[in-house]
Amino acid sequence: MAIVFQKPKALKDTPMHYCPGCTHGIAHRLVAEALDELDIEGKTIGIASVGCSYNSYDYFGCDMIQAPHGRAPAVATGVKRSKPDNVVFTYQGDGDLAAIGTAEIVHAAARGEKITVIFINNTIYGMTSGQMAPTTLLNQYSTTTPYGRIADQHGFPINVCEMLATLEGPAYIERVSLHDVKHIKKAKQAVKKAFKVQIANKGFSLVELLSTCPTNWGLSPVESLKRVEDDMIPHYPLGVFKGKDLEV
Amino acid sequence: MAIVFQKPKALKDTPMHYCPGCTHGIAHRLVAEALDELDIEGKTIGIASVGCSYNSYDYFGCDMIQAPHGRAPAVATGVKRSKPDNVVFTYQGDGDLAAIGTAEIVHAAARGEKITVIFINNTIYGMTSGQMAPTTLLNQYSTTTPYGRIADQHGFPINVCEMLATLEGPAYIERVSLHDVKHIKKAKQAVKKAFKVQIANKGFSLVELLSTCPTNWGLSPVESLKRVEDDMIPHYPLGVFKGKDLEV
Amino acid sequence: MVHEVILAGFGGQGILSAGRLLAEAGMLDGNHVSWLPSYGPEMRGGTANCNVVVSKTPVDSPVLNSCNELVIMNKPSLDKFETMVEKGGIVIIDSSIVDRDVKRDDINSFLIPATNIASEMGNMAFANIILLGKLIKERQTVSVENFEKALYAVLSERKHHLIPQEMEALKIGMDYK
Amino acid sequence: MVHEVILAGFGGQGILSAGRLLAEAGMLDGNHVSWLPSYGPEMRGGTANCNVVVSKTPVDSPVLNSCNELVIMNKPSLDKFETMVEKGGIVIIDSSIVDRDVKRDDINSFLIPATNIASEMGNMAFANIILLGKLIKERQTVSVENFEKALYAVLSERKHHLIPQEMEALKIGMDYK
Amino acid sequence: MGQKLLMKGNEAIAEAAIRAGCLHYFGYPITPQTEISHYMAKKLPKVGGVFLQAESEVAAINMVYGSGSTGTRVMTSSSSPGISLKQEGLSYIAGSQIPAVVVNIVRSGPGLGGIQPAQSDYFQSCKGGGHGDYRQIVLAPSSVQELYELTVEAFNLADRYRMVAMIMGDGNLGQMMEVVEFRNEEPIEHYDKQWATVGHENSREQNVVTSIHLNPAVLEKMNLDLQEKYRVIKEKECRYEIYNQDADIFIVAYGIVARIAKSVIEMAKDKGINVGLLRPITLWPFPDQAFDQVIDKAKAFLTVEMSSGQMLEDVKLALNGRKPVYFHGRMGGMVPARDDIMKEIRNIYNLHVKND
Amino acid sequence: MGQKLLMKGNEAIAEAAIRAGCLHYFGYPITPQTEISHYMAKKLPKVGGVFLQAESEVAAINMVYGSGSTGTRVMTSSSSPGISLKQEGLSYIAGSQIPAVVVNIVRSGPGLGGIQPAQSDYFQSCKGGGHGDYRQIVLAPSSVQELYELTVEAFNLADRYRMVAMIMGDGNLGQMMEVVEFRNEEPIEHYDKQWATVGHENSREQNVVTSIHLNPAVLEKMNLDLQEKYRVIKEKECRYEIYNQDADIFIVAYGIVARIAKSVIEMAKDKGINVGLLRPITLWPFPDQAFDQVIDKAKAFLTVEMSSGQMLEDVKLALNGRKPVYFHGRMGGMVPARDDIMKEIRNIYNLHVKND
Amino acid sequence: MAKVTFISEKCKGCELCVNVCPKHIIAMNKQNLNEKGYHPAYVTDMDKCIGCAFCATICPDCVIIVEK
Amino acid sequence: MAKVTFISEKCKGCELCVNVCPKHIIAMNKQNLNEKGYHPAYVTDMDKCIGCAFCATICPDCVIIVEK
Ligand SMILES: Cc1ncc(C[n+]2csc(CCOP(=O)(O)OP(=O)(O)O)c2C)c(N)n1
Ligand SMILES: Cc1ncc(C[n+]2csc(CCOP(=O)(O)OP(=O)(O)O)c2C)c(N)n1
Ligand code: SF4
Ligand code: SF4
Ligand code: SF4
Ligand code: SF4
Ligand code: SF4
Ligand code: SF4
Ligand SMILES: [Mg+2]
Ligand SMILES: [Mg+2]
Repeated sequence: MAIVFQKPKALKDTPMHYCPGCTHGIAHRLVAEALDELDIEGKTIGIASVGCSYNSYDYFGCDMIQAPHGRAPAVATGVKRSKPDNVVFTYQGDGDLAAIGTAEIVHAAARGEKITVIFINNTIYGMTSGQMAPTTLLNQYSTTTPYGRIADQHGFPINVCEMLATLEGPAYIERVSLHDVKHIKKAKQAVKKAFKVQIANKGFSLVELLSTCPTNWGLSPVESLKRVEDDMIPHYPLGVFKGKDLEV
Repeated sequence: MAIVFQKPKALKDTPMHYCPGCTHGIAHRLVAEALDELDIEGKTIGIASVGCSYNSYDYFGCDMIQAPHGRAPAVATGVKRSKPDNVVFTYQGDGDLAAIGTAEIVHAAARGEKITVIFINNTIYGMTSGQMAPTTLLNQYSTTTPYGRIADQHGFPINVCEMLATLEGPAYIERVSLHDVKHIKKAKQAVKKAFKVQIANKGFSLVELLSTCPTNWGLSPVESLKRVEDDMIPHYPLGVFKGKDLEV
Repeated sequence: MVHEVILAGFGGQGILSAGRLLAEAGMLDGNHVSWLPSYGPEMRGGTANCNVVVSKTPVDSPVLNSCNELVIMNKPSLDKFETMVEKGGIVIIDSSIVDRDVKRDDINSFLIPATNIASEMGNMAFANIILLGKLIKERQTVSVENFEKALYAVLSERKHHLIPQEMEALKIGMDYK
Repeated sequence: MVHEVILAGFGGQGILSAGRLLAEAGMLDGNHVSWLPSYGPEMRGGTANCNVVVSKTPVDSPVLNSCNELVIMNKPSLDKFETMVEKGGIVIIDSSIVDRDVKRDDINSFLIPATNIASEMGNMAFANIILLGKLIKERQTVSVENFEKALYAVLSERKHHLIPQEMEALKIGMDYK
Repeated sequence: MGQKLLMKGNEAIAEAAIRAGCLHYFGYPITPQTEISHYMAKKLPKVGGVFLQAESEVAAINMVYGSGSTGTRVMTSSSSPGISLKQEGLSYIAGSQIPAVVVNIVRSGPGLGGIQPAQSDYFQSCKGGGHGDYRQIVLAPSSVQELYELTVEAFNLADRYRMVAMIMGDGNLGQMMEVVEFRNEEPIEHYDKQWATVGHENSREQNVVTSIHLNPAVLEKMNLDLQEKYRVIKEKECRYEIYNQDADIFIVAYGIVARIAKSVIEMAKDKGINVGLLRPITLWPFPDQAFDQVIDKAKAFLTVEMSSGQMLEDVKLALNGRKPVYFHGRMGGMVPARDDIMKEIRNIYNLHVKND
Repeated sequence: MGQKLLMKGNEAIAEAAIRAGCLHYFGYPITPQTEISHYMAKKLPKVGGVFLQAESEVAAINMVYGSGSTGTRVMTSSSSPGISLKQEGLSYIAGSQIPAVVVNIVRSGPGLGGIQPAQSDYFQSCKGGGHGDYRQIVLAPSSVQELYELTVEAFNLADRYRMVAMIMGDGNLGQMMEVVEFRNEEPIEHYDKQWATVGHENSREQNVVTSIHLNPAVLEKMNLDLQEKYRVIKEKECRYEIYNQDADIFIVAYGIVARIAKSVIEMAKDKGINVGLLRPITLWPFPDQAFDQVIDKAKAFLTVEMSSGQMLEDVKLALNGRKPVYFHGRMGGMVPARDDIMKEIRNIYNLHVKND
Repeated sequence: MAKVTFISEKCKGCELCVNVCPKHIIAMNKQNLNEKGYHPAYVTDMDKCIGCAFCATICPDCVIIVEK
Repeated sequence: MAKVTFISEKCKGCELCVNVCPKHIIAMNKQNLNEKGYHPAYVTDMDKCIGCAFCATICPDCVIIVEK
């Protein structure tokens, strides 16, 4: 008998602090699998952001930098411009990337910065206990939309992939989901492709992963996956927004 | 004989400090004409930004606030949320709006903030002596792209209207040009419509005006207008990006 | 006397609200009170604790470096807080979860299988109340009467129907030998 | 002696580069020099000026609150700077543009229609050099020899062919009575 | 006094603001002050107010700037890293003389640091974390009751002087619950904000809110006006508490540390050491005069802070070498313990009091 | 020494940086320091370096953080409002112990203020404009030659202590031209940056650059380490110039103001008044010991600044009441005039020296 | 033939694996609490396991090793 | 019949009006310098003016008043 599935090497043994059933853990594994399969852990520099994954360097085995809230793409730019032969990725939540870090992600994308962005969209600020994120759906409850998100007061959710796809800089943008095995497998390919795009020097790559936050959604982990499928995907359609035909 | 053309009332008598032939002056006049024609100067609060127009309050007659670089949409939000019955507009350059102020404009737009944004795209930082702006065209020379803007180093120009049009918040987005009389007349209608959209409480409105900077382009004013037509419009196509069918 | 209470356990066991109830009841008793929770993301899945002070005089320091009353709902917390109890102090331990007694002999300890009892009552969430029962019995930290009022004040209305059972749990704790 | 020079006029008249040339030549003369321009957007269309110090000893203050040599190329600048000239100082004025002489009698002034002369020479841009000629003649601020070298150092190569004419302009200024 | 409630510090701030007539709040979430936002998000829509979660702290402070420019009572709150991001905005608000209340529930730094309590933003708040010569009134409550009272006061001060009044608490103060006794009516001061940009309605001159003055003489004049205002505030608005005025040794401490200090005073009394407390309530203006009141009898001062010694400099400046100053500080979220402070007191006692 | 050139201050900084081995520059335009960017944009691509105009000052400082984390010599430059925006980033860099050189060519504030020279960011730079207990080395050149030399030095200091070394000039210093004499070779110090995040190549442990430590004990330890580093720097790296050591009155001034002060010393000498200059070159660490060297003979000190009196506090702290301290300041872009300073000197002379 | 191994100490009891197993052979061990305080998942009937690794794929905490 | 009036003191000599006038009746006054130091624009032959206001529309500095 051979091992057909186990923890990837690029993921350390340290147990993760994420809540039970939180798909941050799956996203971590997919990134680590890509590092393993492309054999790039040794030359990769990851940028952790501010959010529940603030300490993802405790889990990823590669060299890592903890960036200020929202600034991971700028930090990554500084790294990549100084060490163009390294592989550089950011791991960012939706509050981090789509709120405070809007300017940094838009401009890293517009510059076609040769970095890979792993974007965890869980429609909420997980770390700070469930405030509205820019991606929070209309009518969704959060600690700062206690009566539900109302467009007139809180604005509309932002579709990051669609917005960034209007720029010339990005080589590859895809939205995937972590809500079931089939989609996780697709997500894995997307994450891996994003790294390959970088290695091939094609430009900026970003993968948005629809993710859960059982704790702040007030749902069980299983119910949470269902919410991704039922509520999130209709508003955040899956697919490739840039670089469909890009071969790497 | 009747007067068929003169300085609008909402523009003060103070001579403007703009360089000879700079179309900032035309843009000012169009805004003032809108305030006059809609008779709203008395209830309008304008937000000046940081750029050559930092002191546009010396020219506009309405109440005004000078905002930090890039933050005019946030300042405008603060004003409008406090005084929803007033008319609020920002007047921003391309460095201000599309570089440092990216997060603020994206989120004001995404929130559908009921403000009007007058966006002067002259593909350069005028005030600080001609550095590259996010809208600087490829190959364009500037003091920070002394060998021309090269995509690989400096990234690609950003098309703001196209990017913001992916959001649900904006009710009206149009790009116009100031390079000849015909287009100035069109621009006037767009500016006026943008204010009407606000007055009708329809949501966020933005007009991008393709503008000149003879001083930092190193061209005469007349040559500058030609550059808008020949070089800028092909990259920044004119038209309505949002709210085509919106009647106000 | 000044009651300096630390309550500690896993997140989700109702540690913070137990402390909150003590503070509320203490206030109703006419005492000065403070309640200071541990906070932040480390609570998630990890441990939670809070400091409660109930005092006849104004509370100088809501931050406790030592205490005289300790309520413990998991083992790591016992390891961490046992040394902070002042001589003569008291420790109430949920023995369904914690498999040891205190190691010191200058403090009093009471082991109650609160989670098991609560389980038998049909609601694990009463474990904290059972432990409080013992505390109140031994130390008169707050009055039973105002504890009941505190329940009404603190719990949201849709949980008020549970209060009689909570008071029963309190009694069980008080009577536990 | 310490030459404390202010040069002032409209933006575009070559005020800043005139000052720059003085500083460069002063350096070549073996003196300590400093050049401080007015800067920022107010220059645009508005006025430009600079402070130049040429001194045998290190320059203490590159910021001039007073001067002993003043070169003026528009009226607002004369109004603004006339009072800053120390007693016994000298003012060189482009009288093609400025329609008045200084109001003080404790300083020396020289009126030269520099812009007109330059215009006749076929290049308005020489006006500043003509004025410098007079300054150098009267005050030996810098040597003529090193002024020429300064031109080569400061001007971009594609303007080097103009230098003989510039030196001619300088001479005209020096010789102007 | 009116209703008595057991309340979290953060909630008391929010409730106080609403009672003070602040119906506009712009903020961005950050631990340990998020409850302010949550409270505001719940309550403001019910009283016709506006709660808006900004896209960032930078945006939030600029929304405050805009709202304040219209004469609206407005507040934002954050914690250390977020307050750092607001520095440009705070400098603008100072330069434009706009009233605003800003809350900093300080956490430990530098950088992302930790979320536990600290007092290490004293320099930033009191000396000027932003650029230029400006000040902000900094109030340092030490109980939930005082959080409430000083928040109400902050709005009056902000309006009175057209500037930022900052509430500086720490993580513990924000998170803890104590009993608050609310007034039946708040002492709200009303000012005629003729400078506000609310539309001139063709009936007055244009109002302009700005901080730019390219002419140095004009900008210097603006700065001199600011300095004069600051002088007046320093003269009139210093607040402090002196406890045990005749003590031999004074602990100087603010916020929650001052309360711990009080318990040390009791401990010391038991040991026959006469210790007092000098508690600045306004950190800026710093109450220099408080020191003059006790200096004759006092032999030495012990500054205790949750920092490496920031207020310490102001204590030294106030004393100007007249009496020795000692320091005890904890960092990183650690809270000074009474026993440790007591140890310092004993040392100081041995050095300066015992054989006197 | 080598080549002599007449050069703008801003250009001298840029040239110095390149000579010091800094081939990476990230910045955002702002007057009066834009020439640094222009110079870098022209030169860096030719020497295999990277000039990148960031989307904002916030982005720029974070690019610096990233670049510095890889052990690369890196610089950014800005002016006051832009530096305010960098405060969060600066605090992170301090907490993560990353070397970086930051230039602040100070303009007048607060707010948008003006673009003329000022020294009103002293507090921000020297006390900590960002949150938390941290410091940065602050160098204050007073000539273009010194801008060059101290910029080179700044890179060595930044690397040696793994922290920010800031060059603090003012608008005039950045804009003016003076003769610079360049060395043929720069004294570049080389450090083995084993902590750098450059990929572990499967041959060493993971490197992590971070400033967050949720455990207060760990975070306190990190802070104590920082404080210890700062203590060493304070001990070893204070730089200052004393001119006319035996003077009766000392002007304390830095940057361009110190030069004006020198001309006052000559004026005073003519009038029989013995005035000296104490010029801090490192503003942090502040050279307290310089005062000890002159205090016996000195009767009084006059601090002169282009601010409302910020360094003044450090002067007072250094003197601790031992000698009287006076202040003369200009704001808003106004530069102190020799005559005005001379007037102050005369008053001080009459009060403290004449009848002595 | 297939085998799955649960590193129970890492399990957080989220039940995602239970939900995806096509053979319905994963359950939560309500008898046991691991160090973290969770009831860990376990396999009720290993023989039925087809080694599809669905469970491991969805497990956020890399609790499960699959062999085939 | 139409008439244009130039407020010459405001003119910056940018020549945009010269360029758009369909009647080619605007020129720069090279003889004159206004207070700002510019050669102002003027109409060479008012009779030809058709009052189209193109000049005024493109003038960035509101120098021109048009009557008809
Ligand atoms: C400047 C700054 N502002 C705010 C915070 C507080 N903060 C920490 S995490 C977070 C939101 C994280 O949300 P998201 O990026 O969606 O990540 P998630 O926790 O959901 O994975 C915020 C606002 C901070 N640390 N720094
Ligand atoms: C925080 C901050 N950064 C930088 C500046 C300097 N600055 C002033 S104007 C400007 C660019 C303006 O360009 P743009 O918005 O395109 O306006 P334009 O001058 O072209 O009309 C910059 C960078 C500033 N004032 N504040
Ligand atoms: S709070 Fe939400 S996002 Fe964060 S670890 Fe828990 S479930 Fe995941
Ligand atoms: S610099 Fe350019 S944008 Fe600014 S006023 Fe001059 S021409 Fe217009
Ligand atoms: S490998 Fe497949 S069949 Fe086996 S336990 Fe896992 S999910 Fe069930
Ligand atoms: S998915 Fe993983 S963590 Fe969740 S119950 Fe199954 S084994 Fe445990
Ligand atoms: S109104 Fe028309 S025709 Fe008359 S001058 Fe102007 S552009 Fe020419
Ligand atoms: S367009 Fe206006 S400013 Fe330009 S030349 Fe004509 S009148 Fe003068
Ligand atoms: Mg999130
Ligand atoms: Mg521009």
